Amino acid sequence: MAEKKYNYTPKDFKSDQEVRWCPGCGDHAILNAIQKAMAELDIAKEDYAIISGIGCSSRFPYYMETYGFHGIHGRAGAIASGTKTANPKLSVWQITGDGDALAIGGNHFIHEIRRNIDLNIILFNNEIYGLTKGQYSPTTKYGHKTKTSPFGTVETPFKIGQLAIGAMGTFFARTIDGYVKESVEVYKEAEAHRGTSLVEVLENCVIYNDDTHADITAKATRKQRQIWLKNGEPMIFGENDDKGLVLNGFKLKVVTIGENGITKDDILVHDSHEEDPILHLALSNMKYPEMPVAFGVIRETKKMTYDAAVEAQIAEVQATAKIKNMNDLLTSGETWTVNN
Amino acid sequence: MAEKKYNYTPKDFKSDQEVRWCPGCGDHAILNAIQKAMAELDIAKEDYAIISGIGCSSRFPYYMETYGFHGIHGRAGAIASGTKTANPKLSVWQITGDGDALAIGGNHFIHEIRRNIDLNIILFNNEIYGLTKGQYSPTTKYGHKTKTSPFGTVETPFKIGQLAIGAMGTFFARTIDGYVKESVEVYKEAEAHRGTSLVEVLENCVIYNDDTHADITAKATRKQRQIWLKNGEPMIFGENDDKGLVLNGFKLKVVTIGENGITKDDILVHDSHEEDPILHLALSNMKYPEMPVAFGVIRETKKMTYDAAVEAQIAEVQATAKIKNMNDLLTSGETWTVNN
Amino acid sequence: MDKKSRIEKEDVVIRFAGDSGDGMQLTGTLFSDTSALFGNDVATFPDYPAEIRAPKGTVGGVSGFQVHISHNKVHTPGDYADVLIAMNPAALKANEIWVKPGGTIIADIDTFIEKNLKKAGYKTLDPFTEDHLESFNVIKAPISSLTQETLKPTGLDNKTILRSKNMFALGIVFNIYSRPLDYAHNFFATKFAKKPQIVEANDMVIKAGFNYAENTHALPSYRVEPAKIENGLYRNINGNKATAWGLIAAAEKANLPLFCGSYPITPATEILQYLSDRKDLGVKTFQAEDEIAGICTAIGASFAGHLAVTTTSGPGLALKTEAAGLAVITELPLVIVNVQRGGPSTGLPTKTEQADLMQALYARNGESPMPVIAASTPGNCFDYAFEAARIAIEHMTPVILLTDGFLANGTSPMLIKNMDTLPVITPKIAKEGKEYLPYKRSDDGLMTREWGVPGTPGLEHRIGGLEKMAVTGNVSYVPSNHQLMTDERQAKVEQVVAKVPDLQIEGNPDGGDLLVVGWGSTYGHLLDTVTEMRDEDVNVSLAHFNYINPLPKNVADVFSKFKKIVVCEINSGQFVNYLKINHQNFEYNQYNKVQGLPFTVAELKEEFTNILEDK
Amino acid sequence: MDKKSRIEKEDVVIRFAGDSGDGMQLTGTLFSDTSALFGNDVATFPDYPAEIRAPKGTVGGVSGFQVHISHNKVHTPGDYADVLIAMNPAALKANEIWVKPGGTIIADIDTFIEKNLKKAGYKTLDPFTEDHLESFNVIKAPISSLTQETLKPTGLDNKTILRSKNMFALGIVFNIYSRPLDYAHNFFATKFAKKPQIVEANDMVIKAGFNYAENTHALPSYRVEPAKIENGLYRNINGNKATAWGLIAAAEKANLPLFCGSYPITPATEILQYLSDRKDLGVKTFQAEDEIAGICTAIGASFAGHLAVTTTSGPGLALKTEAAGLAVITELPLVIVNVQRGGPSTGLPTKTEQADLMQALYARNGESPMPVIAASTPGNCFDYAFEAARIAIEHMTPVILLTDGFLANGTSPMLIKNMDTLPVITPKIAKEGKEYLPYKRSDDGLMTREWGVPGTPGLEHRIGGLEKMAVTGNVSYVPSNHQLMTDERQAKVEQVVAKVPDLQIEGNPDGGDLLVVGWGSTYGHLLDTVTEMRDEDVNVSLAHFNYINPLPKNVADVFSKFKKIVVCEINSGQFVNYLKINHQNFEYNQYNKVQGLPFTVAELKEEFTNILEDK
Ligand SMILES: Cc1ncc(C[n+]2csc(CCOP(=O)(O)OP(=O)(O)O)c2C)c(N)n1
Ligand SMILES: Cc1ncc(C[n+]2csc(CCOP(=O)(O)OP(=O)(O)O)c2C)c(N)n1
Ligand code: SF4
Ligand code: SF4
Ligand SMILES: [Mg+2]
Ligand SMILES: [Mg+2]
Repeated sequence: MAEKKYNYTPKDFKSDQEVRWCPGCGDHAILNAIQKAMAELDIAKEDYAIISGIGCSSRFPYYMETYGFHGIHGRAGAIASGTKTANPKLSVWQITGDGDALAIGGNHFIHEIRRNIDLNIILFNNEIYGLTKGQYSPTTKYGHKTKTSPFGTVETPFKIGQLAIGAMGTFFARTIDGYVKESVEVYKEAEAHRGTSLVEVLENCVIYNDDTHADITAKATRKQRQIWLKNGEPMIFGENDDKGLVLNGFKLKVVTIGENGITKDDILVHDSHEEDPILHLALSNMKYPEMPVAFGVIRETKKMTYDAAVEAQIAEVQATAKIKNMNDLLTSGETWTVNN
Repeated sequence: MAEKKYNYTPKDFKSDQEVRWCPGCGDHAILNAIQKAMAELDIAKEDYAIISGIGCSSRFPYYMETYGFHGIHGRAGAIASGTKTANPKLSVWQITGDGDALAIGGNHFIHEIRRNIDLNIILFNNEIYGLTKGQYSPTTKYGHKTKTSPFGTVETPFKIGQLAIGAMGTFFARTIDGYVKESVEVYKEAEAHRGTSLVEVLENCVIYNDDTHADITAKATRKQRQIWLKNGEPMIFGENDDKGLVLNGFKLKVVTIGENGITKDDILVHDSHEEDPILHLALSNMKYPEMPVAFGVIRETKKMTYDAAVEAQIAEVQATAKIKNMNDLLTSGETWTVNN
Repeated sequence: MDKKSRIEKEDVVIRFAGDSGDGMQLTGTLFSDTSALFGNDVATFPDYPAEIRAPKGTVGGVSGFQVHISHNKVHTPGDYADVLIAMNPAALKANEIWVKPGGTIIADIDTFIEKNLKKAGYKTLDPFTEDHLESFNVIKAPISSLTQETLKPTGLDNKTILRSKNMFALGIVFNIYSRPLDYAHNFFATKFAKKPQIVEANDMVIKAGFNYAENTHALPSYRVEPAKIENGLYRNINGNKATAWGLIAAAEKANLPLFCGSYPITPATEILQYLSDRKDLGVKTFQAEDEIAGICTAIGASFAGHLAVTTTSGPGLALKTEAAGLAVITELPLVIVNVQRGGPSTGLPTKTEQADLMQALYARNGESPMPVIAASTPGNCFDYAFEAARIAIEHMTPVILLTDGFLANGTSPMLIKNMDTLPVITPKIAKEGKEYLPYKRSDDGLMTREWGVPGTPGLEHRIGGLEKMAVTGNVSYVPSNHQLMTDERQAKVEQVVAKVPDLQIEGNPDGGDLLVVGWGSTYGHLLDTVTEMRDEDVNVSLAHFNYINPLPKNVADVFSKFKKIVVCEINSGQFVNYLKINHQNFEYNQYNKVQGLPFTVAELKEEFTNILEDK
Repeated sequence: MDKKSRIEKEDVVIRFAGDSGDGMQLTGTLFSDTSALFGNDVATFPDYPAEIRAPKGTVGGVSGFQVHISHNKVHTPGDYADVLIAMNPAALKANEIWVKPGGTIIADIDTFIEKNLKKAGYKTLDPFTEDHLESFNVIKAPISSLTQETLKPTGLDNKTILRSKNMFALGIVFNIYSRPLDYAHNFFATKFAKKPQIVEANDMVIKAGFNYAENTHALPSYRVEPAKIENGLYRNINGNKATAWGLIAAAEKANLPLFCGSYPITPATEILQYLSDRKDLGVKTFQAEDEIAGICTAIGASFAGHLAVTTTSGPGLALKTEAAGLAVITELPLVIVNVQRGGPSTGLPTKTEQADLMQALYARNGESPMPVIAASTPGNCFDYAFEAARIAIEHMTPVILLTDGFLANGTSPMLIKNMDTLPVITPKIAKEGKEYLPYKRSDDGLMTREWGVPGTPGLEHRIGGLEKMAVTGNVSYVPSNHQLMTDERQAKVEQVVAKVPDLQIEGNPDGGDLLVVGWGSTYGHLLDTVTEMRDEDVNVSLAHFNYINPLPKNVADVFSKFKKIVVCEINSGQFVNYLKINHQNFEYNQYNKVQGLPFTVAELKEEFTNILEDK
């Protein structure tokens, strides 16, 4: 591995602003993990632009000693798209919540993904509107009682991975707020991917939606309920690494290695680079208790990014263009001289 | 079959307003087909509300002798959601274009589908902004030259079915403007479905994007390039009805009946009611020339609709509620009397 | 209770302040509800940080709740507090400037340790000396330790115990103002019906606080006599709830179902919440994906024949303006509630401001007139929400109702009117069987079109955002028709004036030296100031506006009776500009403040005195 | 060509009208470009239906294109036409009222058959008698049949042949005004380089039309002498292209890359299109998913250090107002171009109007001031787009540039300035190595903050929509800071006035009986009216505004010199209201028109005469 250019520590990415999230909020751990990831990534500090919308999660940029933009509610994706398209040299991170990205920001979300702009979207999914004190969001579980659904919601929530794939996504990963070590790897892979990298972080809002992910995230049962996918490796999980996934027609099925003659070789090997989104959709949709929930990088496919394509097209046109400046343009085509 | 209550003819659904689309525009045929479908459906004329945004396609309500609302650009979905939630007895049709629904209206589009509001969305997909005279839309083919992409677009288009499935869609169908007979059936099934029924109509804009679908829609080659799916029937197509679809691992494959020992029984039978969206996604994504393009009702699954759930919840609360009117509410809880 | 002499006081302002986690909002609410039940007139002003839980112990994390009680009518939560309860050093730091000279400060002295003092920004260990609080009546109460002491026998864990120290403070204040303890007891008994241990603990702590105060001669003791207000049944209500309920009342009186399409936003969110609670009354709430969908679903519901409402705050209103124009041209009834907050942009989301007036009046493309009205007390949010709905329905138009953070979160007692006493609202719904011309205007002078509701046989018709031909409603590009329709839409809004009550003068109806002009939530402060000054024989009166567009008929008449006019607003001068447009021929002084805070009577008095003395 | 005598005319207005499919826009453009190259001053006004192809043969489907040519300076496309070319009965029906008394009507008589006459709404078979057109010089030309005749030898199919009948009409007009045929020939030769047959056919038809006119003594013949305009190099340009190019020019002079985030909307779409064409100059265009993304991507690009622009029309501006407020509080440079059209709501999308002025000034939540300027001719859209960018960059603020449908689609010759003669624009970019305080204001009196561009080491900082602490830019809820920042944002915008030129009086600078006041695109009509009236010795002058916020310094000075003032606008009186706010002490008359059409000189003259005569 090449020598690193920068010797950052996570502290280099801490701003002087007081962190104002509730004690115990999952956002603290995500902040740590991203600061760690950035210290490990070899990118100059001044080349990061961290852009958010509005929400508890969206206060994130204030705590980072980088360029930061705390935007308006739902528009982080559009602002970030503009920043990255203007200057593709920047490493642009969009920090957003389930309300910010998927309710008011839904349109920018699907379009930035469709365009495959080279952004890292970190979506803090606490399944609630935190900042406005506890209304349901587009990811709140059906039937859940919140301040605006006193008798339970009657809305099907989005599945974030499914929506991203629906929007032609090239990168989807999932992680957990408090899983700092695993998260650091995921964030680094998100940055490495050229295109829109979407990371869903299961985040706990201790105040308004405590333990909404606890069934899945609890460390005690993680081995049974989580499967951490790695490209090129078999999809194995379980307390004793003895469970695996296999194909059963068009569906995925859990099997036990050692039972019914199943060996490790029968287990599906994760191919995050497969272009066809079908299997990635099936993986990202797996849900507890029938199946383990998938974590890590589920999809990562190569495609030209929008920002690079824009620059390439300009370069191509300019290579043969006759008009080099405004004087050329003004005097091009039909003109005439008045000489009284 | 029960006797019909209404004896409408398509003419009953024609308003007195002059139809102002370009001669040759695909919209004319869609208008005919919908008027036909409505004449066949047994719904009182006054119970239709046709709601559109802005675009050539969105002028549709003016030509219909029903209640109609020509909204603002992109907002047809939200207006229609309000109308239907307010009065679930109405048959609400949202008429929209690829720009109206998927560009500016993208957020309402994914959310109405997620909520599964009982609407019929007819999306006229001409892969262009017609009314504003020819700029690319979110469905325009990559690289296509338009007024705003003089050197070709650098944006991946949406696949409409994939986006709808991404948004938790319960109904997706595809048809072709000029295929009136087939379209009538599709529209009737869309109306019959309880939930958000999305119909993508391949529409030809003769002026700004002529023949964009011609490869697929031409009647001469339809047998080879189109597969019309019917629930419960094998997926067969081809000039001599001798081609079929089979599963090949996680992928679909075209086979020839009679070759390599393949019989009709080997061909996949279409199950539009399957809840798992995986196969429907594969079907809706099939593209010419590798595969035939799927038409008809690709997905139709049962789920509670939002509008019905809202009414049910109100009924449930009211059944045991102590507060029956405003006087009850005003005098409930802590009050006190001043009696000077 | 009769050990000490009671000072009879007309008016008391109490401010509870502590960390966001200290439960100050609950403490204040319990005190104000108890006082209201006791018969006082009450106004409250919660003042909490934008963060859900700002960092413990810092000034940024302080949450405050001010209560004003009186046996007279109360119009404001009060400028300055008679008593401040400071649960920690940060609460003292943030609030010491809000205590009246000579007022009482009760501090939980257990929390005044070095770490906390530093966090609060004090430089020494003696904040009282450091900040020159000698002139105040400072009571250093060991609230935390006494709470711990009190609950030790219960065996509760320390965290739970400390969580109830606010009840100790409440007990102290109950004692000072001779309040009964039963309301608070009942509250906990209901809330923790299944946890009798908690109920008992709270009772114990409140009583301990009460007793501590009783036993401590350092404490003053007041009794505020029940207020001399109009006879009738009352309830305490905040502006957001009053708004929600006013809308439901209007729907009932119009015999229409109520639909609210909305997206949460501070400080308007609660209106949506209060409406969501009312499934029992058949209210349909649609929590939309964004503000645009909020208003558009409401427009769709209005098309379907419902009383449709959308609720929001400044940035949300900005997002709704395109669709608001659609409601204007389709001439559908719609109530748009805008709870103003500090701007521009995200601005100061939890603070109050009146800076969306121009936005409400003019923020639409094209010539797009719309009635605008404003509530002026938490309680009358009910009346003006009702009135907004009445205008929308009877005049077939979208209407903007302006309230603000100060009204939304503040409370005042509301006289409960029996629904029979409220006016009936008559929707202009087209009937089956007659020819229906969607844009034919009524001949009752109001120029309204009829509402043709989907589902009604024979009224099938099309509406939309393109210019409409008069009468038929068909799309029309005819130039003279565009002029006609533009003029008619304007005239229709002007007709709303028919039922707009005349502008009232509070003070001297015959005129005088100075007319104070205000609108919306500044009413209480302006009235108190004018009343105080009149008591001092200054010839000043108040004309307060609730109807903004159209303005009442008699404005020029009222204005012309006064030598000077001063327009006071919590913005940089929006209403005064609007008055210049509509009543150009008067000279206006103005007093403006943009600090995220309401006026104070003191500053207003000073300003008015200056104007009268031509300074 | 010398067979007939030529009438020397100062001024001619020609109107081409036909079905949408008849190619009238092309015909008109070819005529106006030929005339411009010939040395005339030219102004054009396309007038097409909202539908892409409205039903053939109906009045709703008529597409018109008016050209005004003169050897003097031309300020308007003219009120009424000297010559009308009517390709079918509907074109006649729609346009007969626009022909000057005694003017010439050239009708393609082949199309005047029963079916078409009925479709056009005529009741008889003789429209000329039916509509009393006897006083006109009506020329019934068999244009269709002669075109068919001409092209018969080519073997082209009939549909293709008939498609070129507009060229026959063009040939007729070329003859009347003695235009050379080579420009049109070159145009087709380039366009159909690979289809020589088509080029030849067009040539044949134009010549046939030319000859038909030559041989028909019924036709008048005019020659318009080249205009006496300023020496220099010229090109014909419409307002949208001029706007686009002005922005590119500003980017070049500021040495910044140009970024445009936009969503198509009539009549602004072309600006985005013209910018998309300019990849050669490195322009980045982002066709966004909606208007909100349009402005937000632009804000993101501005954050990244680009000259950022967003372009739209009324309803689109309504959608951008929330984000516009973000640009205000973050104090980032941004140009918002709003091409006004008829409202409210979708309104009359292809028609012109000036009714977004209040929207531009006030449509944001909170106190959110922003400079607003307006172009007044198609050509000076270049200058004001440049100026908008200059203000945005030098004053670190979003700026709104107002144009409208009339300017956007109309053309006028533009004197081409060498780029060296344009002022350099100096962005206030913070430098590496110095301490960077994002909200420290400049000490050059302009109160700007410095632009800290991502990618620059050491300037890392955070901005956003919450209120900012002065100097540091940290989030602040401090009340007095909110007042300070509110005042500073206002003061910063007021500082723009430093470089705003004084308001000019066209007419008598010393004053007079009547001052006509206008803003934006009404300039040409107002100037022509004032000039004509002055020629008739009426003491009237014009003061036309391009700078709206802030207003020029000398407004009161100018206004006070005149006995009367009349403010003329294509809306219901928005600028006059704004003047009342800012210059309350003048009495204003007003003349307003909301018909989707520009003023006519005739109506203005009548109105001004009435005001002068106190009618
Ligand atoms: C235009 C606008 N609408 C609404 C709001 C109010 N608002 C602020 S944050 C938020 C939701 C936040 O939810 P999410 O994005 O999930 O963030 P969280 O607080 O849960 O991290 C809402 C509704 C706003 N600030 N601006
Ligand atoms: C708020 C707003 N933005 C933009 C427009 C301009 N506009 C009208 S229709 C349209 C696109 C239409 O495309 P599509 O929905 O595909 O309809 P089509 O004309 O192709 O049927 C646009 C951009 C508008 N009317 N309103
Ligand atoms: S409210 Fe929830 S999401 Fe917001 S800071 Fe507190 S714990 Fe975190
Ligand atoms: S422009 Fe295209 S979509 Fe629009 S009416 Fe014409 S053919 Fe149809
Ligand atoms: Mg959230
Ligand atoms: Mg389209």
